[in-house]
Order: sequence, then C-alpha cells, then structure tokens
Amino acid sequence: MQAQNTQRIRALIARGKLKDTLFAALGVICLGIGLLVIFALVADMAMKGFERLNLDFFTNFASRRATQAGILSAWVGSLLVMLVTALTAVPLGVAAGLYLEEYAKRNWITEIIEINITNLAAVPSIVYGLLALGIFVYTFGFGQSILSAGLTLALLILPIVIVATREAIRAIPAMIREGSMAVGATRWQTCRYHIVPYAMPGILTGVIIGLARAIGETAPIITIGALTFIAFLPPVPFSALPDGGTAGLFDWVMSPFTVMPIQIFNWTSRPDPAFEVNAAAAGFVLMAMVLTMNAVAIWLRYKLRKNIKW
Amino acid sequence: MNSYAMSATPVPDTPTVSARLARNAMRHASERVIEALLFAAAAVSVLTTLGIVYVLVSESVLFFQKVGIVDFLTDTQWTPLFDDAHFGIMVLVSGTVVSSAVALAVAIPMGTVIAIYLSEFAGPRVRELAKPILELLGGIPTIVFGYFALLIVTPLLQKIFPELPGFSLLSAGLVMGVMIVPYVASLSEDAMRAVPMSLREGSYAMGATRLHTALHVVVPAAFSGLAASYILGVSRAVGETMILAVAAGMQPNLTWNPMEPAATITSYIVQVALGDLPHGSIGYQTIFAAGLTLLLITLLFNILGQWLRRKFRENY
Amino acid sequence: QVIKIDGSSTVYPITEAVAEEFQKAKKNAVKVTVGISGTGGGFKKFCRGETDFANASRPITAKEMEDCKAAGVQYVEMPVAFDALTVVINPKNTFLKEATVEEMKKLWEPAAQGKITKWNQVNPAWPDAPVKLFGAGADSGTFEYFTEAMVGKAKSSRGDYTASEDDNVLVQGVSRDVNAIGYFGYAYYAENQGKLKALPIVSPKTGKAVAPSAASVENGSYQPLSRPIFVYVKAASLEKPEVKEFVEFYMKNAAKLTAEVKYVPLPAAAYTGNLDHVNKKKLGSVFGGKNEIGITIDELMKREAKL
Amino acid sequence: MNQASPSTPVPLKAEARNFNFFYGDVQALKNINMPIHDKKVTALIGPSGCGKSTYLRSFNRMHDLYPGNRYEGEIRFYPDNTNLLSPEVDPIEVRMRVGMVFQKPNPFPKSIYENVAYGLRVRGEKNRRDLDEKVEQALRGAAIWDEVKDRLQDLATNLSGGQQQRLCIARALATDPELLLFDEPTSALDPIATGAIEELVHELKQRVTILIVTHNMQQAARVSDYTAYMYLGEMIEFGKTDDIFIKPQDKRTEDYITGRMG
Amino acid sequence: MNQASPSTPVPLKAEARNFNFFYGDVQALKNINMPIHDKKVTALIGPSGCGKSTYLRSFNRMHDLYPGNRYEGEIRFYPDNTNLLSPEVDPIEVRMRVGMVFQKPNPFPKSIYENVAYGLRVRGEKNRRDLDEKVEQALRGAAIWDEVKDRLQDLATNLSGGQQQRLCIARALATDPELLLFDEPTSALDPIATGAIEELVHELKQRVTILIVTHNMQQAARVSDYTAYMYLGEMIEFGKTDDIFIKPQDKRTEDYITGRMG
Ligand SMILES: Nc1ncnc2c1ncn2[C@@H]1O[C@H](COP(=O)(O)OP(=O)(O)OP(=O)(O)O)[C@@H](O)[C@H]1O
Ligand SMILES: Nc1ncnc2c1ncn2[C@@H]1O[C@H](COP(=O)(O)OP(=O)(O)OP(=O)(O)O)[C@@H](O)[C@H]1O
Ligand SMILES: [Mg+2]
Ligand SMILES: [Mg+2]
Ligand SMILES: O=P([O-])([O-])[O-]
Repeated sequence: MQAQNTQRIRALIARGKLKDTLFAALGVICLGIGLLVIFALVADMAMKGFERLNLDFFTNFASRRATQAGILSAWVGSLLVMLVTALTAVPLGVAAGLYLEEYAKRNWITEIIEINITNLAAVPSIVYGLLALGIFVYTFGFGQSILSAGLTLALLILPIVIVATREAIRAIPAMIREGSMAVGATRWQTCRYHIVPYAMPGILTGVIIGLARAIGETAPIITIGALTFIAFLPPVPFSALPDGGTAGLFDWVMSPFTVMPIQIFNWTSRPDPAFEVNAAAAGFVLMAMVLTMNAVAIWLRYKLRKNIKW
Repeated sequence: MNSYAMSATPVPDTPTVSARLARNAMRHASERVIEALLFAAAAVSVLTTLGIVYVLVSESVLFFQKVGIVDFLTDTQWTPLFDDAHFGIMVLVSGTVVSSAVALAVAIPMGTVIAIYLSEFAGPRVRELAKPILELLGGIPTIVFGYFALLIVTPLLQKIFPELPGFSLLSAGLVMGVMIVPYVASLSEDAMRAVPMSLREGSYAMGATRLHTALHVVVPAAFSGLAASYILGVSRAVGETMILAVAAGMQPNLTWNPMEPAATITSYIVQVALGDLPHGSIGYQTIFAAGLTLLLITLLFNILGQWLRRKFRENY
Repeated sequence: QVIKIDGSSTVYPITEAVAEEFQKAKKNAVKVTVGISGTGGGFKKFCRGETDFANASRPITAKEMEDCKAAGVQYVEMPVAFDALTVVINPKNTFLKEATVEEMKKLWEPAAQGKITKWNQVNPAWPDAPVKLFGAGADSGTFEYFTEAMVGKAKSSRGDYTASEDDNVLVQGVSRDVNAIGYFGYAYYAENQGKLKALPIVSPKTGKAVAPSAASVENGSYQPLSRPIFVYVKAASLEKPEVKEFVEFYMKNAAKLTAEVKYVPLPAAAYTGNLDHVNKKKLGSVFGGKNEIGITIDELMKREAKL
Repeated sequence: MNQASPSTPVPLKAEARNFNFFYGDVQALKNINMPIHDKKVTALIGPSGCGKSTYLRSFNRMHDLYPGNRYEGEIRFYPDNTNLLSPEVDPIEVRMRVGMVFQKPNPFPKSIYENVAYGLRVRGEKNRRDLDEKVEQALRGAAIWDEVKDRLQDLATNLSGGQQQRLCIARALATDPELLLFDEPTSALDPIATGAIEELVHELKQRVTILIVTHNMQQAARVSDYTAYMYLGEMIEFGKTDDIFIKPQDKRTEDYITGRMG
Repeated sequence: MNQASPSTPVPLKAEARNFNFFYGDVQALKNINMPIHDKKVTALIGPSGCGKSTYLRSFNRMHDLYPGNRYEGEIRFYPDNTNLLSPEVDPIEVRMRVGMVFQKPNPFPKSIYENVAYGLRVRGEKNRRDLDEKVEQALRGAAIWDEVKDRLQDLATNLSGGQQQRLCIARALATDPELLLFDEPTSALDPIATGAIEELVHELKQRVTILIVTHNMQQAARVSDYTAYMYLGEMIEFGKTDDIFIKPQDKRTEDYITGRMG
C-alpha cells in the first residue's frame, strides 16, 4: 500500500515535472522570440549602419549627403527632451499613483479618474500632439520648443507611470502600512519612508518602459513642430550668445530642436537608399541611448528588488 | 522621560496639551498641502482627458454638421478624401479591432508566459539580464518595427500562407504584439515578484510544482498587476500607429480577416495629420471624428475591464 | 537670426540642401531650420505668421489664402522645381510597355473598385493576371494631382489599393510583386531604378509615349504627370536682410541642388523670374486657389510674369 | 491624579463605553464596557477568534485604514477625556500616544536600526547621537540587543521569528507612548526572552499603561493587574487579576481558566 | 516495518549527519547529528534565533527557494534511506512526504476551503465528495471546524491570528504526510485550542512522525518522546524527553530548562 502510494506519487510528480519542463521550455521559447527580435533588429541596424558609426556621425548635423549627414542635433535634442519628460512624468506619475492608492477614498470620483487614466493610455500619440499644439505651443506660449515636446511626451507616458506605480503600491502588504501608522506616522510619512521606497522597483519599471516609449515617438513631436533640418544646438547655460549676451540656465528649454526618431523617420523615407544606412546607424544609436538612459533605473531596480521582501 | 501627558501631575498639563495641539495643526496643514499636491498630480490626467475631449469634440461637431451620425456608423465605405466621399467609420474600426486582436493574441499569452517564467522559473541572473533587454523592445521606434514587419515578417509569413498579400493586418499585428510584450511581461513580472515569499513557501511545502505554485498561488495573488498590464497592453495596441501605417496597407477595407490589408483609425489619423490636407477642411476634420470614436470605444472597453477586474481581484 | 521653414516633405530635400549650403556659406552666422509637417501643416503655420517660408507640393488653396489674409500674412509664390509623378511597374513585368491615360483611368477610376482586378480587363492584350495597386495616400498632393490627371477629376479614385505616405513603402510593394503597378514622385524612381521600371505614358497632346526623365520633363513632353512644386516666402520676412539673402541664395543654387536630390530643375529664367518677383514684391498666387494639371514651364512662367 | 476619570475612584487611562465594532456587516465586538487603569497592566484573555485583536486595534484606530469597518460607542482617553473614536480626533495623534505591537511580527524591509529608529524619525528626531542611544535602549528593553548589536545594518526581515517579534517590541518602545498595546508579544519567544519581556512590562508600568493580549494564563496571572475575559465578541468579565483567577464570577470565565490552567 | 534503520536498534524515520547550513556566508547550523524516531514526537527547543526554524525548514528543502543558501552533510530519510539533501533527490518528492506548518501563519489569499484543499489538489484529487470529506476532517483535526464551517468560502486572510494558525495546521494535515514539521504550531493559540492540537499530535503519532519546535517547555514535556536542545546553531543535547527534563547532561541544557520552568 505504501509502495503503491509512493509509486502513484512518483508518477504524479513526474507528470508535474514534465509540465514544469514544458512550461519552462515554452517560457524560454517566448523569451527567445522576444530577445531574438531585439537582437535581430539591433544586429541588423548595427550591421547596416556600421559604416556610419564613427565620431563624425555623432558630431555632424543633418545633410543632404548621406555620408556627411550626422545626428548631432538629434541626439542632443532627444536627450534634452527626455530630460524634460522624465523630470515631469516621474514626479507627476508617482504623485498621482500615490494619491489614488493611498489618499483617495474609494468613490465614484476615484473610479472615474481610474478609468480615465487607463483610457488615456489608449489615445493615439498623434492626438497628444494635436492637444499639445493647442495647449503648450499656443495657449501657454511655449512655442515649438524642447519644453513643449518634453511636456507632450510626459503626458503621453503618464498613464504608464501611474499604472505601474499603483500596481507596485498595491503589492505592498497591509501589515507594512499598519506597522508604520501604528507608531504615529502620518500618511505622507508612511508614503515617504515605506510606500514609495518599496514600490520603487515597480515604479522604475514604469519609468523604463515609459521613457523607452517616449524616446521612440515621432508623430506627436512632429505635430508640435519639431524640425527636421536644424544645424545648431540649444544654448549651453551661461555660454556666450552671438548677440553678445549670455544664455540663461534654462534658455535651452525654449530652443527649437529635432529628435532621433524624426531623423530616422526622415531618412527612411528619403528616395536615396544611401540614407537607409544612416537610418540604421541612427536606430542603433537610439537603442544604445534607451539602454544608457535607463541604465540607472535598471541598476537601481536590480539593487532594490534584492532587498525588499516580506 | 515621557515628554508629554506624563501625568505625574494631577491636572492635565495645559502647556503640553497646547503644544501638542499646535503641532497637530502644523502637521495637519502640511499633510493637507501634500494631499492637495498629490491630488493636483492626479488631476493632471483628468485635465489631459478634458483637453483631448475638447480638441476632438470641438472639431467633430463641425464634422457632424456635415455628415450624419447614422451614415457615419452604418456606411460600409470610408473614402472621406475622395471625390465621392463616404464616411463609414466601421471600416477603420474593423481594422483597429482586427489588428489589436492579432497583437493581443501574441502579446498577452507571450507576455504572461515570459513573466511567469522570469519570476518563477528563471535564475536571478537570467531574470535581471533578460528583463531590461526585453524592455528595449518598447524603445525601438515603431517605424523600424513597421519596416521589420514589411520586409522580414511578411515574406516569412508568405512562405506559410502563400496567398498572404504584401501588406496585411496579420503581419503588422504580429509585430505589434511583439512590441507590446514588454508592457505585459515587465509589469506582470513585477507584480508576481511582489507576492510574499511566505505564500510560495506555503505552496511548495505542500509538494506543489513550480507551475502549480505559479498558476494557483502567484498568479491569483498578483492578479491586479496582471490585469493592469493587460489593460495597458490593450491600450497600447489600440493606440499604435506607425507599424500599421507602414505594414498594414492603409487600405480602407471593411474586413474582419487579418489576412487582408486594411487601414486603422490611428494610421488614418497620422496620415492625414501629417499630410498635405489644408487644415479646417472636412477631410481634416474626419481625423477628429475618428479619434473621438476611438476614445469612446476604449472608454467602453475600459469600463468593462474595470468591472471584470473588480470581480476577480484577490487580496492578501 | 533664425530663418524658419516648414511644410511639404516633397519639397524638403531641395530646401534642406539649400539651407545646408547657405549655412555653410554664411559660416553659421545665420541659422536656418526646416521642418516637415506636410503642405497643409506648413501652410497652417505659415498663415499664422510663425514661419518665414512654406514648402508646398501644390499651390496654396483658397481656404489657406483666406487664413493668410486674416492674419495679414502676404507672400511671394516661387516655383522651385518640377516633380514628375512616375507610374512604376515591376522590372520583371514584360507585358506593360506603355499606357494611355484612358487605360490608367480604367484602372484607377472609382468604378473600377472591386471590378477591375485582372490586367486583361483593362486591355485584352494584357494577361489574365491579378492587378496589385500601390499609390499615394489620399491626403497627399500627389494623390490629388494624379487622380485629376489620370481619372479626370481630383480625388476621384478607387479605394482598394495600398496607400502610403512613405514612398519607400510603395517602392517595396511594387518591387516585390510582378503584377504590381504604382505611382509616386520621380525621385523615388530615380533612386531605385534597379528595382523598378517606369511606365511610359502616352501624352494626350502629342500621342507619343514618353518615359519620365529630366529631359522629358524639362522639355515639356512628359505630360500630363509633371507638376511644379513651390516655396512661399512671407513678404514681411523679406525685410530682414538674412531672409532676402537666403532667397537669393536659393534661386542662385536651386538648379544645381535640385538636380542633386533628383528633382527636375526649372529653366534658369524661372529662378531669375522668381527673384524678380521678390524684388518687385509681386504678391499672391497665380493659381487662384486651385491646382492645375499639365501646366508646362512655359505656361507657368508666362503666368508668373503677368502677376 | 485623575479627577478626569468620572465614575471610578481609581485613576483611569482609558475606558470603553458601549463599544461595538463591525467588519462590514459582521459585528466583531458587542457592547463592550471596560476601564483601563492608569499605569497598570490589563490582560485580555479569551479563546482564539473572540475579538481580542480587533479590540486592541481599535485603540489606535488601525481599523481606519480599511474601508467598511465601523466603530460604535466610545473609547474615552484620559487625562484629556477625549473619545478616541470620534471623527474629530486625529488618528495620528492617537497613534502617537498609543503604541502597538502586532500579533504577526511585521518588520519593515529595512535595516534593524531603521526599524527601531523609524518612530523617532516620524517624530522629527534627527540627531544621530540621540537616535543611536534611543535605538540601543529600545533594543535592550526588548532583550534583543545582544543578538543584533553587531548586525544593526542587516535586513530585519532576515531575522528569526522570535527576533522579529522582539524587534517590533523595540520599535514600539522607542517612541515612549502613553498606552502600549501588546498583541501576544511573546508568542514566538522562548522562556528566557519571555521572562525578559515580562520583566520589561513590569518596569514599564512605572510610566506607561499597558494592555496586553495573551493566551498564556500564567503570563496573564504573572504580569497583569487587571484581567478581562472575552468570548465571542463580548466582554464577559473584568476585574482584578487575582479575583478573576481565584474566584471568577462568570461560569464561562471559570471554565476557560480552570479547565486549562496548570 | 523498518528493517531499514541501520545503526540504532530503534526504528528511525530520519537522521541528520554532520549537517551544516549556511545563509550565504553565515553558518546558521553547525555539525548537527540527530536521529528522528519513527512514529514518535521529537521536540526542538532552544532560545530564539538558535536555528530551530532553519533546521526544520531543511527537512523539506525550503531553503532551496532562495539563492545563496547552502546545505552540507546529510539528512537521511527512512525507510528508503535516501539523503534528503542530495541534489539527486527531488525536493518535490521530499515535500510530498514531509508536511510543514510555518512559524508565521501563511494562508493563501483564497477561501478557507481552497486553502485546505490545496494540498489535495496538488496530489491530483478531483472528486468533490472526497475533497469535502478530507477538508472537513482536516479542519476538525485542527480544532477549527466549528468556527469556520459556516464560512468555508470566506477569505482565509480575514481570519484571526489563531484561526489562521489552525488553518495552516489543517492544510498540512489534509495531505497525510509521513513526517510532519510543526514550527511553533500553537504560538497564537489559547489554551483550549492548544490542548486540542496537543491531542491531535498524540493521535497523529499512531501514523506519522512529528518534529515540533516549541518554546513552551511544558508543551515539549507533554507531547514529545524525544527532545533536542539547540543553542547558537549547535545541537547541544538530544535524548528521551524524560531524561532531558529530569537529568540533562549538559550544563547549558540544564540552565535553559530549569532556569525557566514553572
Ligand atoms: N534569511 C536569512 N538570512 C540570514 N540570516 C538568517 C536568515 N534567516 C534566519 N537567519 C538567522 O539565522 C539564525 C537562526 O534563525 P532561525 O529562524 O532558525 O531561529 P529560530 O531558532 O527559529 O528562532 P525563533 O525561535 O526566534 O524563531 C538567526 O540568528 C537568524 O537571525
Ligand atoms: N478583516 C476581517 N474581516 C472580517 N472578519 C474578520 C476580520 N478580521 C478578523 N475577523 C473575524 O473577527 C473575529 C475576531 O477576530 P480577532 O482577530 O479579533 O480575534 P482574536 O481574539 O485576536 O483571535 P486570536 O487569538 O486567534 O488572534 C474572528 O472571528 C475573525 O475571523
Ligand atoms: Mg488576534
Ligand atoms: Mg523560528
Ligand atoms: O509632404 P507633402 O505635402 O509633399 O505630401
């Protein structure tokens, strides 16, 4: 009876393990497909664009000659736009997520805000462009500037950051909140010392995905007036201007600009196939930028995730 | 030692009480300010929606003065820029629905499997390496994905389905699905990671396998996060533009067959918004009507999603 | 000192080339920016007074003229090059040697939708093979021009074809399908001659089939698919010396740079004529808010001269 | 010392009056009336699930954190004679004055040091020296100092069950509350540590009022001055510990105590 | 029944041999040698943090779930005389045969019923009638049936601390393991419930071997046949419970037991 039982159990385990193995294989396959696509695309871009990946490519402005065309204004523009986006979307998104999870009462207003946020995630990016054109460019008078673009993309990725923040907060066990409140902490103190730090890995995921999306967006930025040919850089703070003055600390936010995806978009749609090489090289650089830009977040998330357990 | 209300004195100690009240008042004030700030942040998204609704509605009103709403909903042709103009939005809706469905049929199962695999099966090194790389998928400019679909995926698919045209919802949708995978996988994986280890311990101690633990303990406990990632994935699919503009053929075609080329609401909007059309013309106004339609469809979907999610949510 | 230009993607390569050379010549003392928001988007900004120049692949429309007027924006219209809309087929296609406007109409008219699906339905001499159609997006100037020239009525077209704003997508489509036919700007054909074949179109005026080329456009024999493309400059901006200088530079170098980016330059007289208009402040458009088909350079210049 | 306390001649720290509590529609506590004497130890005993934790958690308004929970009646707090449950009373002030140790140890996923220092930081304490001192004192009080003094920066969640429990006691001690709520504070502790904690309770009594849930009758008898017996959400009997353990008035109390003691 | 046990004349269920355990670089268990007699109750006692939980968790390979943990030595399991720790041995099989109740109650966020049925479902049980019956039996065994029989579909996480603990006991019972590991199974229980669980242990002994961690000396004395005293990760003394409690060999054991008893 005992032996029989052992056998039954063994068979059961064998079946269970088989399922485990099959699932793990499925997991590896799915992961493999994802990684394969990434590697294929990145390798393809790297190979096609290899001949352009030299220093000149980074220090040249756009040009009608593919071999002389570079991405200087584009990468600088992308970087600055992302700076504005990150500095806007992250605090706003985390604050909104905190409000909804930790402060808001469960009532129909919260419900509406909630539905509204997920709904925003589905609005096509170009519509954000149309909105931003009216609001940032004209109503607020920010013009066709880095500031307008950064804010537009911030709005675009806000739902992602908020949703990620909320879910990360929801995953924190109630007993942690109880422990904090029980010593007399206010809601804000609980958020500051516990909720936000413990939710941080999840928040960072939202930021990583959000910024990755933002840096690759073309359409809304074109709508608000990003340029395609621009052969000068935004003013460096405190540098001398041609008219004799010096640039202020934040003058660059009002500067006209272009960004990497526009450059890539433009190059892919040029008649001259030589530009495909540029587009590939720029695509590769963009990938590298995404990775570098997110490196800090990725590293932080890795660090934090190890220590937060309950 | 006890700084306040140390009632060694028989009478409640007035100065400390008033000090305490003062401190309470201050704390209240600062908590209020913080709450107000946080609320303001949450309100930004509402304002954004209001702005979007305003932009869409104000132009759509002009549009619907010229085109009847019944025509808009029932006409089976979409040729607003043609001489013989028809405004049957269902044509674009069908393209949007089919392409999103194809994308989600890829992204949700694949993303969930990857999330479970990374969270419950893979070693820490694989996990910490694979996740950021996978997240790169979300950072590739969608135009690059578009060409990937057109130049690589479509020819591959044509080997399997020889009758597949050069432009199709299928190949655009598939690539879109892969693009959305990190949204589902990353957020779901985070949610699963956050499930307390004690629950896993409880399950493993019963002799459960990894898969059983994952499916019966971890996934239900992380349900809220999974649902959120799905909703985000759906949203991303519905709102995606460039891949479809490049690889789906931009052909207004009322079809539910993914093997055909078709235009979607988003690809139509981007095409017109960046095109030659004079602003203010009826052709230009169509994009607002189309955008509004999309907004309403997603609204319905989200209300449904919210309801489903509340029904299935588990707590711990 | 920033000169702002925005508008058509078709005109962009020319203006970009000019801007690049101009900045080089001025040692970066003057900054020029060029954006691509489409002819419509370009005019919108132009008529709000935000830009100094508008690139346009079609003449300004009546509505846009009104907008400009309302904002007090006056402008000088300058044709800068010719674009030859090119009908292309797959290089492996052996049966298509030339086509008439009538055949094109039969193929592309709205009535053909869903009905004309085989080549032999257009011309019995052609094989019983499916037709695969590729063309410009319905929002583009190219579409409008092509339909008017071929079908006889602007924007009158069948809808069941693969449309794209990105002409390289069309290049891909046509180059991969033996039975494909498509149309787009000449430059895309010129750069992809290995993958595509241009289909000679029988000119209704001369009855001769002519293939697009720099020469056939310039001498007016490629008809009716060649069209002028434009740059509009704001009159008020011409007061600024750097803008004036830029216009002069543009007209002086346009012929060379246009050819370099694979468009067809206008005769030299056209550029001097433009400069003349600028100097004499001849404002407005010669098209009266409407596009026109099959206009030759001669006609165009005559009309400009009358302004 | 306490003219404030109205009805009884003995000084009170708090008093439940007609107190009811509901988890949604389920009534967990039924019409509880009970005094809590100042600077005394009151033990709450009763079978599992009778509502001890629910009652204890009401004293620092923990139930406020969840929607659907409802209080009825009053818990008056002295000397200021406020009703802890009144909506006008700030739950944060209540929690500042009322410390709590939970039934399941719930250390924060932070270092051991930060866990204990947290309550002080919340109160605005920034001086590193003071913090260090108070943290050490609290850890000593909770009889865990020797075990953790060399690993104050280690993650608290890696401690053993009993260590976590003592850490949570230290966390509550560090802030010097007026009323301390202990929910089975020694459930995971061995006799040595339990002894130390009981010692601590004795000592604390000099300055603090203590309400302690325990299922250990000997412990209740050893440490408490008053004992309350709860059953199915009701307060069956309350009295001096000696009285309750020697001559309980209620049959149910007697059954519970005698049936199981020794 | 157990010709298998090799060296000792008494039948063994398991035996630790030169067993060491490391959390990363920190050695938590040091060279432990200890027999576990078949169908007997062995109690593990020792001060908080001495490694009792760590040791117990080794028997069903819980430490495998975390990277960086390391076993050394052997834990032999009889009658089949396998080394539980060997990499060839499937931890799932080990866990199927060795049930565990954790120190901190960890019910799944599922219904009460599903919590108990979980282990049965894992074992492929699908028949609703059988499930119902076994769930009831397990809940009765853990002395919680009466309290929850009307709310089997309620969320288990809403139970009181003691109820959760008994639920977890029921969960482990339901699957009929060969060896049961109890990590302070009555820490959150009142005397009545504790008595019921001790009763249960007595009964279970007929069929199952039990290893129980407790910090309650009386409990150890009451329920166990053998007792092991651990200190700072070492096994100081092991013997018949009567011997250990009456005439401990080691000074430290004696101090621990006598110093604190009664
Ligand atoms: N995950 C871990 N990482 C590092 N050290 C740990 C970990 N878990 C426990 N320890 C340490 O190992 C030692 C033994 O812990 P264990 O949990 O086995 O103690 P215990 O005897 O069960 O104590 P208690 O009676 O308090 O539960 C303790 O000093 C503890 O701090
Ligand atoms: N969040 C909740 N929702 C609904 N019912 C609850 C909740 N928490 C506890 N209960 C129920 O309320 C009753 C009292 O629970 P409480 O935790 O106060 O018991 P307790 O006396 O502390 O028991 P123990 O000694 O087991 O900890 C129990 O029947 C329990 O199942
Ligand atoms: Mg309790
Ligand atoms: Mg332990
Ligand atoms: O950009 P276009 O206006 O030339 O299509």
